[in-house]
Amino acid sequence: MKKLINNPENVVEEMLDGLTLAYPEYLRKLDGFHVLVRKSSPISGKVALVSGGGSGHEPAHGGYVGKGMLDGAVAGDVFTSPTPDPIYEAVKAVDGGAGVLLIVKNYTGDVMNFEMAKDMAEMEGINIDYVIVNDDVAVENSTFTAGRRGIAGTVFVHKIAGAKAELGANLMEVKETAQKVIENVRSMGMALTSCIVPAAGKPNFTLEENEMEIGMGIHGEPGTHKENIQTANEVAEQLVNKILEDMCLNKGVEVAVMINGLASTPLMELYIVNKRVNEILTEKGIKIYRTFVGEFMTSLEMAGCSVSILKLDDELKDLLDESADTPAFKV
Amino acid sequence: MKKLINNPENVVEEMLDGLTLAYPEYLRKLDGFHVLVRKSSPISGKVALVSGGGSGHEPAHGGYVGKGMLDGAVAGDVFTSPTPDPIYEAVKAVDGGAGVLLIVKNYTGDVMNFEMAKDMAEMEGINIDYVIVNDDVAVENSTFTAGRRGIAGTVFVHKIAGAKAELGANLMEVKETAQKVIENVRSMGMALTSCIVPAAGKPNFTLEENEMEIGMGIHGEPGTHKENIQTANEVAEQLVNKILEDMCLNKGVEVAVMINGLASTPLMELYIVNKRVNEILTEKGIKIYRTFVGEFMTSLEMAGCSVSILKLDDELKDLLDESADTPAFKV
Amino acid sequence: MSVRGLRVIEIINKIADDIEKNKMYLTELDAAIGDGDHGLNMSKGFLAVKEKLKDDDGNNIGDILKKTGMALVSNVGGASGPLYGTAFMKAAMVVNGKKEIEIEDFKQVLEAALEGIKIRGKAKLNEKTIIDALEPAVEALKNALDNGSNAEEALKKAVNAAETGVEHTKDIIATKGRASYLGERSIGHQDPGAASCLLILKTIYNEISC
Amino acid sequence: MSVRGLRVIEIINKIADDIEKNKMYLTELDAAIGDGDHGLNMSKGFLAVKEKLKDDDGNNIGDILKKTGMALVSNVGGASGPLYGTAFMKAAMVVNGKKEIEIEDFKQVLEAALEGIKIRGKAKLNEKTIIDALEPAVEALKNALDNGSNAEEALKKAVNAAETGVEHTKDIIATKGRASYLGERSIGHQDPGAASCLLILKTIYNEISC
Ligand SMILES: Nc1ncnc2c1ncn2[C@@H]1O[C@H](COP(=O)(O)OP(=O)(O)O)[C@@H](O)[C@H]1O
Ligand SMILES: Nc1ncnc2c1ncn2[C@@H]1O[C@H](COP(=O)(O)OP(=O)(O)O)[C@@H](O)[C@H]1O
Ligand SMILES: [Mg+2]
Ligand SMILES: [Mg+2]
Ligand SMILES: [Mg+2]
Ligand SMILES: [Mg+2]
Repeated sequence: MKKLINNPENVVEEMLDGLTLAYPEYLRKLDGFHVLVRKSSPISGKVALVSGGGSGHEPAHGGYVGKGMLDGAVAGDVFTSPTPDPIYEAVKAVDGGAGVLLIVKNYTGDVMNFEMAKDMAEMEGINIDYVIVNDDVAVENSTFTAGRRGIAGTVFVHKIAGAKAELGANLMEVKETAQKVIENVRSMGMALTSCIVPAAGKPNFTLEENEMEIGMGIHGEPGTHKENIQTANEVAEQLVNKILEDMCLNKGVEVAVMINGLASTPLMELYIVNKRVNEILTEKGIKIYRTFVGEFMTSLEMAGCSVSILKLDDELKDLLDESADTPAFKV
Repeated sequence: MKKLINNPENVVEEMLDGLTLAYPEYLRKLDGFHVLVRKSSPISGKVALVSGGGSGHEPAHGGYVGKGMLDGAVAGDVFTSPTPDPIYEAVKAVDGGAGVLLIVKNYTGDVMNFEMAKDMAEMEGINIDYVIVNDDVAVENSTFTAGRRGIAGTVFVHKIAGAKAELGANLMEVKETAQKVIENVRSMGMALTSCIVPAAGKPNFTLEENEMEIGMGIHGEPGTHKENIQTANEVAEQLVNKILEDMCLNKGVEVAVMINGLASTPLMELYIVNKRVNEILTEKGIKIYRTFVGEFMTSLEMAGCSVSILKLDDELKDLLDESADTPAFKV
Repeated sequence: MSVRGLRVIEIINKIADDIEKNKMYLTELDAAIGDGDHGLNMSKGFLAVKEKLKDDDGNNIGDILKKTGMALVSNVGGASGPLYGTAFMKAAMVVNGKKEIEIEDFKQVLEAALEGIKIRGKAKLNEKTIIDALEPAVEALKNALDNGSNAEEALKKAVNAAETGVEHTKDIIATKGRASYLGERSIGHQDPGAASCLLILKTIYNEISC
Repeated sequence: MSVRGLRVIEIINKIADDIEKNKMYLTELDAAIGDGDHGLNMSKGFLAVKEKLKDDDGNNIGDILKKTGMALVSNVGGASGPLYGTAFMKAAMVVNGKKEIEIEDFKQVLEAALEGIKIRGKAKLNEKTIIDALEPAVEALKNALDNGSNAEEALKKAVNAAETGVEHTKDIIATKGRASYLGERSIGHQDPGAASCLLILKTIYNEISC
């Protein structure tokens, strides 16, 4: 395990400190909790957005705290949902009277811990609601299972619901917008290498030099299957096709595209993947309104990428274009 | 070699296409050349900035083309300086009559090729000048050698000289500002792993599981020496101390800090490094005016980081705060 | 049997020790079909539990279980934190105010715990979760008591049933929790949560029977 | 000797082939103290040279060398592109308009090439560069010719001197180019540019002497 860390037990604390020290104009950390909130929180009269989850996905979620996106981000241990207490503290710190929307990625742990925090906040009389992001098409959707995971598409939820809240919408409206994004965003990922949770010290799955993992999660969970490694074009095709199987995109429809690096894959490769993704969609008559290439929702030092496609309407386009000013995402 | 590419020979071409397709509102590619220019180039009356170098450092330099930074970026093959021809083409495409400043990283190849391009442009009557960035303190400065390399500190030159040009300064003024940044910026890097040039197919140097390389370049060049791996704090101390040995920073002086990831090192670890860098500088009474943590000047898929420190005065502070709007750098 | 509050604390401490001993084992089970942290999560949680119970006077077993549950909820995170946390907090309600409990109380404790996990996890039998160890154990315990077994015998049967349940998790597809993302690929692997549940039941049996 | 234009093209093509054969070797030398691309760079450049000379009628040797130099400058990038490119372009000037050249012309060609590299690279002897092969070769060639050697003998001596020069690069610290960043660590390694220069001289000797 070759990492630039000091002690596996302190990575989350030190990372949050380092992030806060880098961007004090955006963020502050709640004393005693792994929670980052906007420097100016609470913002009176604005619906506040809180997200979070396990750490190891940086810049998610602390990097998205700022104008036009999140009000608070709760960091669990690496790849482990935070407990209800810090979520509850985050909610109290950012609530400016207009209520709080929790944006939760669909993992059993996250859902249960955020639900418990929501119950606690409700008992305090805070107007609070939540949405669950489940954009990962690698996992078959079924009412009999835990359902799909939330992955990089979550960043679109932060961006667009964040813009809606910034414009003064009420909690119900912000939730509806978030829900609309969730219904219209799909993602699919692949990995070239595994990653090592600092406290564990060894990788959760391993890949041979000629193997790649398809549909793996962003928590070191193994994916749906292994395959021989392919070219960037073949990978792009496989990811996009899996998304399009699940999503009805007619000719002329407009979409936003996110090519997300899992950490070790350089931008050069993400740009190459984007070229093919762009071609495939364009060939199908799908219009690409906006593209984001970078590292938005990573998985420690994993190599690989995910593709997210968000189907847009006029409202979503406008909200996507609204300014956002956070450490890791600016529009 | 596990990479998301199609063909080692086409990586630069495909990457530039993918980048242009992602950000058509910022960029266009010159037909037949590995050159990206601002969509609106040439901008009449504005001094134009052109930078470039070998590829493999993404988002440098194409990602910095846009308002408030570069007008043109020339991409050589991976880790190889571009030839004079595309540089010359870039210059012609962006010159809006107010002249062109070349921002060159101090590598023998880059310097010679940019110089030849400058000669070509001068013969065409273009008002052109250049600056050479040499921020890497790993390499001892000496009139007897090729001198120091240019690494991540170059991004500060793009940002600040770009702002100066955007504000309407003339070529001499822009050059002077660029020169001021160069004189006041120092960087130092380290690597945890090597990287593989796609066309070569194997790494240039190797590191054992317990080794790190200090002072390596961003082209897979081996560094000044190997050491046993250390904690993030020790690495931060070593890098900062090496910089401070070379730079006179009195109590109360203000600086900008860049914690640059070489590609595989996740943001989590960069934030942890920043925490210690911030502490060291603060302990010495040095004021941190602004911090940038991210991947600004990478080295293919290398793991590791560099620290850059830029000593600021009022002019540099103002120019640093000016808005920049490029695919990879926004202020 | 009749177990007093301070003894309950002792048993919980013993559970914590056994979890600690099996930390890597549980983590490896989770690595195969989850994210490889179940042992770490449980160990962290029970360490906090120990700390929280350190100065408890043992006068209210409901309080002991509530503290245990709250320590788990507040320190574990992930799926197992709220699940085991809820289990202990629900169990706490049925023995609130009691200074000592009998096997009948324990039966109700276990029933309440199961109920809590099912509600919190929105899960049922055969989904490859904790429930696949706990529900058979509860059933076996009830049956044994109904059929006149003594506490030790009944607990033994509960442990055996849990053991069979854990084995059974190897044969089924996970439809809840992280392992469900694997679909068919989850077959052949034991569920880590079921395994930790069996571990807890075993410790309780060992403590009671010796 | 007297070498005509079409033969010059043949020799340059042969140089290209030898560079191609030694691509990995040169690259490995560069990997040790540079960025591991010298062979790739040279191969790419000479492939372009071959293409550019394909339809040349051989009537002007100056033109042949100019095309060679320009193809190198325009296709190699890195340090070696402008250096070798300038060398050929400078050499072109001294034989401009010539249909065939003698060993005396070749001496001037080599002198001009050396001059070009020194100016372009702002470098001199003992900096662990191409110059450490080329300058001794030029000196040896001049001496041999002054002392009455014939073309073949003189070329042989030039190659030998270049060979010694390349060996000597192992003992010195690089102070120009990428290898200079290594300081002391560059000692013990051959300079890749000097090695490619020797390769070119060897090919010329082999072509002339057989
Ligand atoms: N919905 C659920 N209901 C009951 N138990 C569940 C549920 N989801 C997960 N579990 C249990 O939790 C265990 C995983 O716990 P743990 O690894 O600590 O959490 P996480 O999955 O968040 O990493 C699984 O092995 C399973 O037994
Ligand atoms: N300033 C210089 N003058 C002369 N030769 C040089 C100079 N700098 C570098 N070289 C030569 O160039 C060679 C490296 O070429 P190459 O690897 O193709 O370029 P790069 O260093 O840009 O990757 C060195 O081995 C050295 O012989
Ligand atoms: Mg977990
Ligand atoms: Mg090179
Ligand atoms: Mg787990
Ligand atoms: Mg080289």
